[in-house]
Amino acid sequence: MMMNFILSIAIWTPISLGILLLILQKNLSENIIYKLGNIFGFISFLITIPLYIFFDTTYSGFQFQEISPWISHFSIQYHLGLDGISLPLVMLTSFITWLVIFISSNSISRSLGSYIASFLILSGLMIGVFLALDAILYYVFWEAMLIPMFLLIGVWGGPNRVYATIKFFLYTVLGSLLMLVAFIYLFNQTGSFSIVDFYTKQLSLNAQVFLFIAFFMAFAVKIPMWPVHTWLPDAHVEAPTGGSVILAAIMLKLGAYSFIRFAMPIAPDGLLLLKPYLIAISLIAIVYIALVAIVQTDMKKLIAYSSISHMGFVTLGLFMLNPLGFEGGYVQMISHGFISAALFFSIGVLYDRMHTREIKDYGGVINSMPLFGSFFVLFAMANSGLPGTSGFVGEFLVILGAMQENFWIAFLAALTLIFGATYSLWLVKRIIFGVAKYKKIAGLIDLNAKEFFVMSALAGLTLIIGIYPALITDITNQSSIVMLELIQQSKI
Amino acid sequence: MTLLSLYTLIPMLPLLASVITGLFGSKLPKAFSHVLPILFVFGSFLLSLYALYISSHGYTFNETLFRWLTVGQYDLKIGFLIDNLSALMMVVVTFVSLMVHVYTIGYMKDDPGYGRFFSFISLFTFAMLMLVMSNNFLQLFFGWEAVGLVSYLLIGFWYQKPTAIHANMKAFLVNRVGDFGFLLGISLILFWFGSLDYIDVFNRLDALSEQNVQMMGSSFSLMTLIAILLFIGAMGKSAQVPLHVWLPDSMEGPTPISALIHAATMVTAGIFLVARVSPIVEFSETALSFILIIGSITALFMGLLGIFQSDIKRVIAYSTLSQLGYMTIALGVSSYSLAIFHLFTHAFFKALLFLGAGSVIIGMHHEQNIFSMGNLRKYMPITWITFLLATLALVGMPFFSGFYSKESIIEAVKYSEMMGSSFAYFCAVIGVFITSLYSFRLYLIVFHGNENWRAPKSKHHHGLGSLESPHESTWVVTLPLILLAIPSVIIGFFTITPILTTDFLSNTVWVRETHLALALVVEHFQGPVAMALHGVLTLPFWLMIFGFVAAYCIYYKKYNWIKLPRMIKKIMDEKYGFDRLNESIIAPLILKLGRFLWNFIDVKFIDNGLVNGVARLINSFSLVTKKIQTGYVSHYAFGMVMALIAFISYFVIVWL
Amino acid sequence: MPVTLSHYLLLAGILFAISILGIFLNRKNIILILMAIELMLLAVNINFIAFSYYLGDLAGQIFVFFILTVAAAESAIGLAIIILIFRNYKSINVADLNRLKQ
Amino acid sequence: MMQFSDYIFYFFSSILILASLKVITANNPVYSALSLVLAFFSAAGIWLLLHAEFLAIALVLVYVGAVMVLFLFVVMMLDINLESLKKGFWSYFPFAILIAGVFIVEIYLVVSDKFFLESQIESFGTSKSNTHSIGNILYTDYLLPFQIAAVILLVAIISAIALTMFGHKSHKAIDPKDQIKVKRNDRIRIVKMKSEKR
Repeated sequence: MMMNFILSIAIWTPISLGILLLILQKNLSENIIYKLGNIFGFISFLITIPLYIFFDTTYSGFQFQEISPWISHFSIQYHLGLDGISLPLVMLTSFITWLVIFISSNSISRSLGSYIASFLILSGLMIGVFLALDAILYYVFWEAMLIPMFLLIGVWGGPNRVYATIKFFLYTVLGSLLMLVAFIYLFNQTGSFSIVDFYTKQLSLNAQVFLFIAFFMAFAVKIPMWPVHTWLPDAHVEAPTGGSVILAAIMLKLGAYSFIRFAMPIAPDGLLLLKPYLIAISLIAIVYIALVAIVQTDMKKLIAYSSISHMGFVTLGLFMLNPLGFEGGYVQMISHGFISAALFFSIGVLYDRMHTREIKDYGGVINSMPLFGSFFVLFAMANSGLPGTSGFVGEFLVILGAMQENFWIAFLAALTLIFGATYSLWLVKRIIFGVAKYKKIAGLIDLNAKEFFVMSALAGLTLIIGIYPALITDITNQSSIVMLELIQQSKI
Repeated sequence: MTLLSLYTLIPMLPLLASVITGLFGSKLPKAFSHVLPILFVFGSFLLSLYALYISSHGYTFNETLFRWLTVGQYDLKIGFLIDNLSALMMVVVTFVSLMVHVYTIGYMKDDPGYGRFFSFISLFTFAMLMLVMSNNFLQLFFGWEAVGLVSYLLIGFWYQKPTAIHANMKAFLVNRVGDFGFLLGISLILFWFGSLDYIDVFNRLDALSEQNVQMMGSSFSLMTLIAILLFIGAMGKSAQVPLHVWLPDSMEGPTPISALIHAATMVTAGIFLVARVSPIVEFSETALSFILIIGSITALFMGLLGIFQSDIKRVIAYSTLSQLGYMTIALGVSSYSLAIFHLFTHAFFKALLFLGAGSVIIGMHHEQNIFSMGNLRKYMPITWITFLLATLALVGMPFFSGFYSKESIIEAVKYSEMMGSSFAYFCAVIGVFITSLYSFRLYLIVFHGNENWRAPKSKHHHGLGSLESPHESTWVVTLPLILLAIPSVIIGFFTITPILTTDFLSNTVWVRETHLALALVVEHFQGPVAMALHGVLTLPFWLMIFGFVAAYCIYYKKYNWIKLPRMIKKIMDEKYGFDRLNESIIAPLILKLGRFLWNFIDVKFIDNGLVNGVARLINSFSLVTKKIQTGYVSHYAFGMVMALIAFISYFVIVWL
Repeated sequence: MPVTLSHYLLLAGILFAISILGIFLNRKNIILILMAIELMLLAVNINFIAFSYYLGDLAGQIFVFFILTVAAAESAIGLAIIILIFRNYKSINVADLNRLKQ
Repeated sequence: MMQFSDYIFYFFSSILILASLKVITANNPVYSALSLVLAFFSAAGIWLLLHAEFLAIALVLVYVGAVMVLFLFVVMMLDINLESLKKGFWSYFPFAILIAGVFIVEIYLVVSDKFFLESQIESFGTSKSNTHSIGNILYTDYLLPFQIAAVILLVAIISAIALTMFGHKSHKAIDPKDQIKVKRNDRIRIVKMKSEKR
């Protein structure tokens, strides 16, 4: 019985718990709110574990499907389903959300309850995006997700938060409206909003190109791809630590996921036509953004740019349309979820202590924070794609995939080995190593138990996936094969 | 216990030691930090000996440990290939590592990062073992980067030293440039061969050996492309020109790791790699010539720089570069077994030199300038003797281990008909003189002559006071010196016969029939004693003696009859300008490019121009439309009327 | 010339043009503007009735009926507002009624 | 061939145009309002020609009788500064005339089309009076709009009253609510003082 609604439970539990917390928070003390929120976050994480346990890796279609009519006049259904492509992302979402809530009490002093509740609701909505199989249901989740994120940056953000939130919001909304247009067009063509129906619909080449461009506008902003990436550094800089973590670890993945779920299988011929441009844009993101990252003076901006560069790898892998690239892009998504989360956590740890993000205000942190320093070096190395960490797997597979396409694509993509290492290690050198530059740094306190727990959890996952990536690829393998077949069939 | 689990234990033991020491080292007694790693590394040394024993009896072990991942038709796996080549490397790695572990007890005695250091060197042992034991390119790359990581951590071990943290970043980045080529090579291999396992790749070689690839309108031989890309990786790790710049700087790290990583093991990974992929390299004359020329340049010119250094470790570092150049020359003339042989002997005597230098540095209280030393043989007899032995091995004194390997390489170059081999021969022979010159220079200045540390010091200075005297190091330091001195002297004598005459290595490396150099060396070989006796009559021996005499005259007797032109001195001080090129041209250029892209394209063009530009456009448009909104009803009415008239006019004109 | 539909329409057009003219000329006097609007409505009504007659459809007259109703309501409220304005500003000059703009 | 009714049409139309010209040009709003009355009268005459007897009568009764009188009341009641209102009257005159002229010419061009010249008349059914036939459809087909119109009128009445009545204190009665809420302290204040010395 429970198994039939397992997906709904995964979506609605965090949302309802978040609302519950919003209601309860007035009468409770900060401490109890934190504990309660923590428990709620953990419950929300726990309920996604059965998805993993009962998931059938040999079956390539959608599992645990739920269908019930919602707005029958437009044949809109409440249709959920899980496949190998969405499962790791769902797990990632609930896990990272829990970590964010777990560490929230460190940096947030103002209305903690609403803060935690925002994350819970956000997490439910994001899981909804990953599970929705009806375009309108998906669209509702997709747009609703903006609200908590908007609040998170706008309420708990930094001094320039208003500019950042508006930029974030407008950028995203602009794209998603075009997506809605695409959905309506598809509805007119198929008479249904079901994604599965979209997959099988024959479309003319022109229609496919326009559809792809419409989807592209929506998803490219979210990923973000060059040149619509400029909202991300601003949003990151202004967002509170938790917001940055969720933004980098999960929200960016929504764009890439949606490419896999919508744009690529619905308009495969359009994709083929645009493929050279998409690859070019991805390569620009990889090389150009890495160069920009090198010269950043603000830690968070640096990591933000490095995120964009890594997401360039995701898109490069996906648009290459070969199994290596596809899996590589996907693993890169998951791995980036851990690594960028960890790096933003690390910056949060420093920011809570020093209240500055300028690189020049740091130096020799390892003298007073050896534990933190070790973790930071590990994550920086993972960020630069060191084998044995998850960061390597994705980049490696994508470069292998790129070589199947063209030597020079692989050549440019592999430049990240150099540039990625440059910005990561230079950051480490300037922040972690050296003599303690200021008195304040010498007096820093090392990680507390909570921070240590979060860091080691992320470090463990980074290493495990790096050493045994089959954990992820075995889940996704069947689904990605099917998806690639779908993409390779012409639909004209 | 199966052989697989036994072999798995070899790298796992140091890893375990590293993890335990790293995590709990600070909470447990200090002795724990060194006992556990030493025991574990000793364990894997014994197991490596066993592996060598098994493989030398002709059993090549090749099994998969686990499946890394599956993508499409590709199965990427982790596994071990233990043949003579890897078993030999394992023995070298674990033996030198064991020596360095023991030595470290003395060297790092008072360092606050004692446990951390042991954790790192054990981790390094693990990574290096993974590299050499791998049976596929993926795991090779893992080990490759992992040793790079540990090297990074260890060069920057004294993280408060600005030069150290600069050097470690430089080392990692320069290595990354090499890895860049390596990775491209690997992906080419996967694309054309469909697998990353050595065996699969080598089995499919024949079908693809004539394959050409189209690039930029012209076609290249696939084998050349792959071989050169892989060799670029090797150039990074093995510090060949122009990717050598990190190695001298890496001397900022503690001396034991200079011995372990930057002399004996990690830097030879590139040599190992090329020997491992010899079947691929053999198919490309171009690649071999390329390797040969790069090796020759490194061997000669890096040796030259050694003469002008004043830091004891840097002299040895340049010597290492030069010796790596010799190994690369051997690779270039397809004498892979000679390269491995030199690697093998070099590991012992170079580690010994470094450890000896470390012992001197301890004795001198962390003074590294050779001109502040002198006459140390009086105070540090064991160090002196072992250092002398290592120096003799290095310069190629007959009967010493270095003689056999180096002499064979020079022989091989002489016989080779590879393009560029005459240049290589010239470099190799002159290199002997240079090697002898800088080695004896170092030896004479440090162990003979005046006791320079007694001179009054002008500025604040660490090191000995003028009234103190250096003293011999403790047994944990000298024991490894002695243990390393033994193979440094004799190992060449005993191993040259099996290496040259039996198929000890020739069943793992593969040489084309047309590449005759090695075969000719083998043909002329008549046993180690004869070779040594014959060696006395050859040009290299006399060049070596000449080098010694020159060093003796210039640096001991201080006959100053050669005035170097200013120009040359400057070039030498600048180290041919590689550092200057990197640090004042390439790095600023990249930074400038990054700033340009950020400030002009990202901030100005996209953000200010497009994003805020749209906002501004809307704003200014509304400013214009705001003017229309006067608030007077009559104006609106006027607008309506005008529109009405316009519409009617349109209607009248068009339809009537 | 016998009277046809177009005569009525032209009459209505002239009436409409005159009221537009009136609005322009008396653009300050709100009462006159209201009157001009009444004239406009009258012009429209003439159109409706003429069409209704010539097309034989009573719907036009019904429409005029409703327009009359609404126009009556409009002028009643309009005048009430004018009274209020005059009470508060002591003027009915349109140029003075710019409180919202300030 | 001109008929008698055509003459009547020309007669009424000329009065209508002249009267409306007077409306917009008169110096005194009172004259304007009176001219408007005249314009409505002649329009009613024209409507009679078009067999719209009910509406013609309604126009006279409702408009001339009620609305226009209301206009007159207001105009006369308000003490308007005519000088300021008349200012700038002639400044746009040429332009406005031009526009009006263009408009009229265009309307002429449009309505002089052949289509409009065809004077096809279809009787509404002569058996019933105009009032009867209007009532017939007004209470059947247009019942709902009719009721809405009634409501609109009601609303107009109420709002006209509300606008002029409230927000403007015209009576002196006390609000009972305030009377009940009053406290002692609002009414009386006890002041303590030191007794003055004589």
